[in-house]
Amino acid sequence: METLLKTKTFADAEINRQLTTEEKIDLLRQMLRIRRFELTALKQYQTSGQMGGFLHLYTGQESVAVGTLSLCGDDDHVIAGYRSHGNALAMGMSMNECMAELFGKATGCSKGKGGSMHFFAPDKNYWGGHGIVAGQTPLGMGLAFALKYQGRKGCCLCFLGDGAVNQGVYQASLNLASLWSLPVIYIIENNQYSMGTSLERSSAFKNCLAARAEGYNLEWDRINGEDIYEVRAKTWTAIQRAHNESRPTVLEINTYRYYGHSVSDANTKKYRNPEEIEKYRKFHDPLQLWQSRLLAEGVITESQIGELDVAAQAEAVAAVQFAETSPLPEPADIFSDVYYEVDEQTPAGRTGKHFFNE
Amino acid sequence: METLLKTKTFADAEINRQLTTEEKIDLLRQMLRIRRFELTALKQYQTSGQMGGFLHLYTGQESVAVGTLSLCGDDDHVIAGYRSHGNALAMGMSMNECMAELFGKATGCSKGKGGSMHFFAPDKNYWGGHGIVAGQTPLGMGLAFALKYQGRKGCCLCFLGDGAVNQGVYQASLNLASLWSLPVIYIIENNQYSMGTSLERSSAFKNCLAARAEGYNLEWDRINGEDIYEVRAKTWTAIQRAHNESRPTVLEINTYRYYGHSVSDANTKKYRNPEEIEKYRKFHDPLQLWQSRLLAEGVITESQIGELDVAAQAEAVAAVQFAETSPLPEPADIFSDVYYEVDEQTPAGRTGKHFFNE
Amino acid sequence: MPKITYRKALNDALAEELARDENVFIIGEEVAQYNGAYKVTEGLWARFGDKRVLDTPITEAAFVGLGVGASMLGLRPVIELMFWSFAYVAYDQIVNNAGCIRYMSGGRIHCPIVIRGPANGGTGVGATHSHTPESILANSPGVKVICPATAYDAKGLMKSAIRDNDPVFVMENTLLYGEIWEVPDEEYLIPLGVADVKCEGVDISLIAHGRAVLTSLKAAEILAGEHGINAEVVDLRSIRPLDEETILQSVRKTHHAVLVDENKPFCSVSAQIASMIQEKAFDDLDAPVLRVCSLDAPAIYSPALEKLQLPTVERIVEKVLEIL
Amino acid sequence: MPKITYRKALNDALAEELARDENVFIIGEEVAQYNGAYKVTEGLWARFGDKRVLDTPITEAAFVGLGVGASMLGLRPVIELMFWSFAYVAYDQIVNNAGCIRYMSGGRIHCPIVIRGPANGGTGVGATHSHTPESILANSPGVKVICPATAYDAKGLMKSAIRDNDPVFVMENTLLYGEIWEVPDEEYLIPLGVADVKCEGVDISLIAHGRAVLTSLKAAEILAGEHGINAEVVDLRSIRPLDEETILQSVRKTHHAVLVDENKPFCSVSAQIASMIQEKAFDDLDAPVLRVCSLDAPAIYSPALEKLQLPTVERIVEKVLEIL
Ligand SMILES: Cc1ncc(C[n+]2csc(CCOP(=O)(O)OP(=O)(O)O)c2C)c(N)n1
Ligand SMILES: Cc1ncc(C[n+]2csc(CCOP(=O)(O)OP(=O)(O)O)c2C)c(N)n1
Ligand SMILES: [Mg+2]
Ligand SMILES: [Mg+2]
Repeated sequence: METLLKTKTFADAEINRQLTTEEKIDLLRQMLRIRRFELTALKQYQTSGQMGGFLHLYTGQESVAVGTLSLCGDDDHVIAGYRSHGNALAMGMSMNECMAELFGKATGCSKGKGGSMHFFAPDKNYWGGHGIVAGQTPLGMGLAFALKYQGRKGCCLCFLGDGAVNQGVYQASLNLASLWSLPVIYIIENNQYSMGTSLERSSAFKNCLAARAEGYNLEWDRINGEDIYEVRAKTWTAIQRAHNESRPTVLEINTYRYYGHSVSDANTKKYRNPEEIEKYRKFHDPLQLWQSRLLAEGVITESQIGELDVAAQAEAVAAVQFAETSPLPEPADIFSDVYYEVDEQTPAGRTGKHFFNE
Repeated sequence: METLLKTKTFADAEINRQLTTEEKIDLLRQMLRIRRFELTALKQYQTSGQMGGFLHLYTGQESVAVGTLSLCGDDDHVIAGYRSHGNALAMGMSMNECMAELFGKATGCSKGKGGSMHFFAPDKNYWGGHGIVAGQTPLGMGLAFALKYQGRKGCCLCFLGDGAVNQGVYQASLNLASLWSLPVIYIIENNQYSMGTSLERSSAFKNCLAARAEGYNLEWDRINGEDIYEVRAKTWTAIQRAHNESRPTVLEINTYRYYGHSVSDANTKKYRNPEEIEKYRKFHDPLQLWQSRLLAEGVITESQIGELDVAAQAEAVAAVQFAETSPLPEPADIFSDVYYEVDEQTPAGRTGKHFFNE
Repeated sequence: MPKITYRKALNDALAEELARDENVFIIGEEVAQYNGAYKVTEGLWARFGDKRVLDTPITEAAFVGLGVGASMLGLRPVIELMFWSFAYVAYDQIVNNAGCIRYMSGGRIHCPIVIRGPANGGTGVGATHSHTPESILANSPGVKVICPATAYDAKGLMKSAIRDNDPVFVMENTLLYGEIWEVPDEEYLIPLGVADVKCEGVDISLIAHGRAVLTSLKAAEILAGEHGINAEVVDLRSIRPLDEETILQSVRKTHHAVLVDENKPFCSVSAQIASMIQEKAFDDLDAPVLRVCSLDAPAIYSPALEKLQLPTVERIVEKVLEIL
Repeated sequence: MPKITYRKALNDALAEELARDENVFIIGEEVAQYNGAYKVTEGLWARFGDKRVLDTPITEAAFVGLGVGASMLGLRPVIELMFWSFAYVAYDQIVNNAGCIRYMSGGRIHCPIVIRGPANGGTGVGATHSHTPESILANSPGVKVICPATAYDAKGLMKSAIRDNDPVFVMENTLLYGEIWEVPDEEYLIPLGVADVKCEGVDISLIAHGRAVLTSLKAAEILAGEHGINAEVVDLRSIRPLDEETILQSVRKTHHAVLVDENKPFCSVSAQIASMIQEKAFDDLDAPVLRVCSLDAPAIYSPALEKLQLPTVERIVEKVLEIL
């Protein structure tokens, strides 16, 4: 595990030296919660018969969400793609509302209307969960625009995948974000695959994906995602740049997903050889690495780790219980949350016909 | 006119040294034809009452179309945006069919159906004329793809403006062109404005627009467009790369448009100061520069130049005559050229209802 | 009452709402320093400055998406598309982001944006620039679509659109920008979802939206003058929400309807309305509901022919005579 | 006759056309090495190789545009959209480039492309992934749109689509990929623009396309079994070109029609057809033409509720009983 040694320098970064013991442990807690949530969701997907559609698991990438989002202040906002349960939980969403959403229940964060790809918690500065690849990238810029417009000191962290970087709207957004100096940070979670397509088969680039930012006169950096210290140190630089200079940054964080693209990805061991997956699980697992680190630092004991894990697992199990026993939306609910004005029964909402089945 | 001196080296480029006297004169002839066509079209727009919509003049940019397209071999193809009369004429289209198109006549290159932005001559390897900014950029890549697929030695020159480079589909096309190694050459005609917006107000970049190609691992170059020798020399390198290595290139050619964005651009002297326009007309006019050059080389005489200009003007006047006396399309023609199968009255074209007014 | 152009009415609406609510801002290509390609935003940049009126690069997907994102934090963007035809470059942002985000978030987000610009044929700009996407956009529940036909309506509807808390798409018309109507000085609003009977009649209902309303009014004159037919002209004004009651009332009175629509016919707004009328006023109809749409081909450039491609007075009169 | 899945029928059609014409090639996300997200292209890369079956990056606008460009030089691209919902990212390429280029070039160019992929709700993938854009695309003259409901139709129509010289958009359905029908071994083609009476009847015409045809067939059984109503089920198969004759013949026989449509109702395919029927068979109708569409909201995720959002057998039966 030489990685840990190599990144000693990031442990010394100011933003990491400030971490209290409790905060360090909390980083582990969050990562464990994400992992347990995802594994539990997977099991439920396969057995409960109550989930539909896709389930894009975040396992293997936990340090990215937890590391970056641990830096968010009161007015920092987050938006992501569809592999985003990790972001959702790290932003403070409860397992209950997330699991219930997967079950399509009325108690879900989106009342069962969004599903796995569309978790939202605006009250916690979390703006989704977006299913169209790169569709969130101009929206993230819009959040940043609003912060600047309103004179608020904050930024938007906008996550996207390595496969999303070729979608035109992302690149168009880089230009506008740079031109208008918007406090947005694009975080490319480079897990090396977009579905069954390896990075090399989807992108032409020199150096790395983030380096395309050069062409838009943007700052960028590349991060070894397995090390939460490095994630935090470099992301913090970008956040400072956004807060103080209102300048955007592109970060590329190398990471890996352990499972298939979605649960139905039967090919996951065809386009990646099992040794590759094994290597990551064994030598680059962000949870393992962080645990070892905390042990080495003497910040935590083995048994404390065990307790955290048990607690995370218990929380996930309770969330399943919550989801199972929650009610489904009513058929009439199909027609709510379409129009604000209709929902609020304002004069505008009561004027003219909005729905056309009859 | 120190430009000419500076670019001595391009006169010596192999591809330029090969030019015969007649070929050099022909470059001037083509530029004069474009200029005369455009000025005549402008006058007709203002006086004939028969043209509609937009008219984006190419005056000032003649050396770009003429220089680049003078290099096209039998299987090199061209596609462009909406400021493309210059490309059309340089690809061998007749003034008659072009002027008639502007008049909306049945004898127009597109039978009066396309208009100023939509000239086409597939038989001359000219694929339009496209009105949606950057809409032609993936199509150009498709032409290049087809050439490669069919094992033909050729390439596609795809023109776009400096304002078009931020449109997502262009950037997405750069990635795919590089990834698939397609023989396409993107030629950015950088006339420094997109409508009333200067380059700096529309694009964030380092170095220049073409340099964004770096991010896609693509070759690129920058060209002083007023010098046709430089245009030819550097474009030839790109064409060779396309022909021999099937690799794409991005070229940025600096140039200038003398008139407004379109005829109705009343602001043209507001967003650019008149001195700037004057400076270009006086010191950087590609026709003037090329004429001086040819005179200096002893290739042509003043009176020969005058004759060429008179001929070009006469051709344009005759084209107006042709357009004026040509018939309009018939009302029934509105319904032809919608479906190939219907036009050809194949079984497919005779099956089911295709049009829904009745 | 003062008479002003459709353009000025829109400009006044924008200026009033910019002044009223500092969350309102305008973005689009050439809207600021250039005063708008069609001068609808004239003077607004000078008056409200860089913060409130912003020129964008040519990158509709990015700036429409930016607007959606900004609206989530409480801003009220008014986004100009130089032509509604360019919406096709930002279609995902319009339908999925603006149109679905409220639903997918279970109502936790709303998206108070306005997208506006001209959507019409008839100006010799060819097929790519002459789309009329009101039908295809109004197909999506979650969005609102309005098509003002007069300066008065344009101003009152635009102001309501900006204050509305759902995404509203305002389809203007370059052929109308320079036309003049009476518009009061006092502030007024026109609610979305209320049709307007532009001319009363008893023999037949001509139902239209946008510029087709004006063509219908001309047809009504000819019907009255030359054929003794007393036509009622119903202006939908708002496509979604739709004022079905006013349509049905008219048809129940006249027992005949011809729909006039600058859309291409297949699945157009008039198809929806014809379908609705026959369903809800079946027994009131003395004849089939007929439609006059644009001739069913991409927009032809040739200026002379393009005039014939849009619904003409002659075609309307002819259709009416088919059933009366 | 051998029984195969809808998926296999499509796969066979693609394989046969790839083998028949070397200008045919397939591009799309995951179509080659991964064998297709829904396995429609299974085995084609292995059999036809890198030149004929190509994986693309996630960049629909670029590769649809590439297909259009390539078709202009005589190739015949078959472009997979993993979901038709992703068409919105390439909408300009689809409508303006594919749909208008023939017209704007005065017929000097044609564009023989096929764009295919699933377009349906009902699989718990939420609003952004459940669009059914047949209505909005068929609004554009210049394009063709087909919606096969069975394996037999899927194969025959797909082969015709690939041989057609105009842009054809094939809307498949993920809920049908695994369903089985009889499909002959011998080659056959089904022309575009010919509807199919899937079940004859005399009391009412159920007119549908895509999976709604199967729902209608089930409704017809219940109508026969429980209500003594003998329903005819007309499968449009092709939306544009449209077989109006078969529709009208059926309605002239039954005098009643209920249209079933997985589109959202506003300006949907069924609106067009209802409008057409009342226009052309006004005197044959004994009751208004009614419609059963998806419930008019973005697609809900909740799997239990999504089933109710699509047209159900119950809703069809209910509508029929309203007019019979
Ligand atoms: C516009 C669009 N095209 C295609 C898809 C289907 N799709 C969903 S995720 C995905 C792969 C994305 O890969 P990447 O960006 O690397 O993210 P990761 O899944 O690795 O997190 C694809 C092709 C989509 N949702 N949207
Ligand atoms: C998608 C789209 N957006 C906007 C326009 C309107 N428009 C036409 S040309 C143009 C400016 C383009 O500038 P540039 O690319 O520099 O080309 P130039 O006119 O200088 O040749 C604009 C905004 C359009 N045609 N298409
Ligand atoms: Mg990835
Ligand atoms: Mg320019």
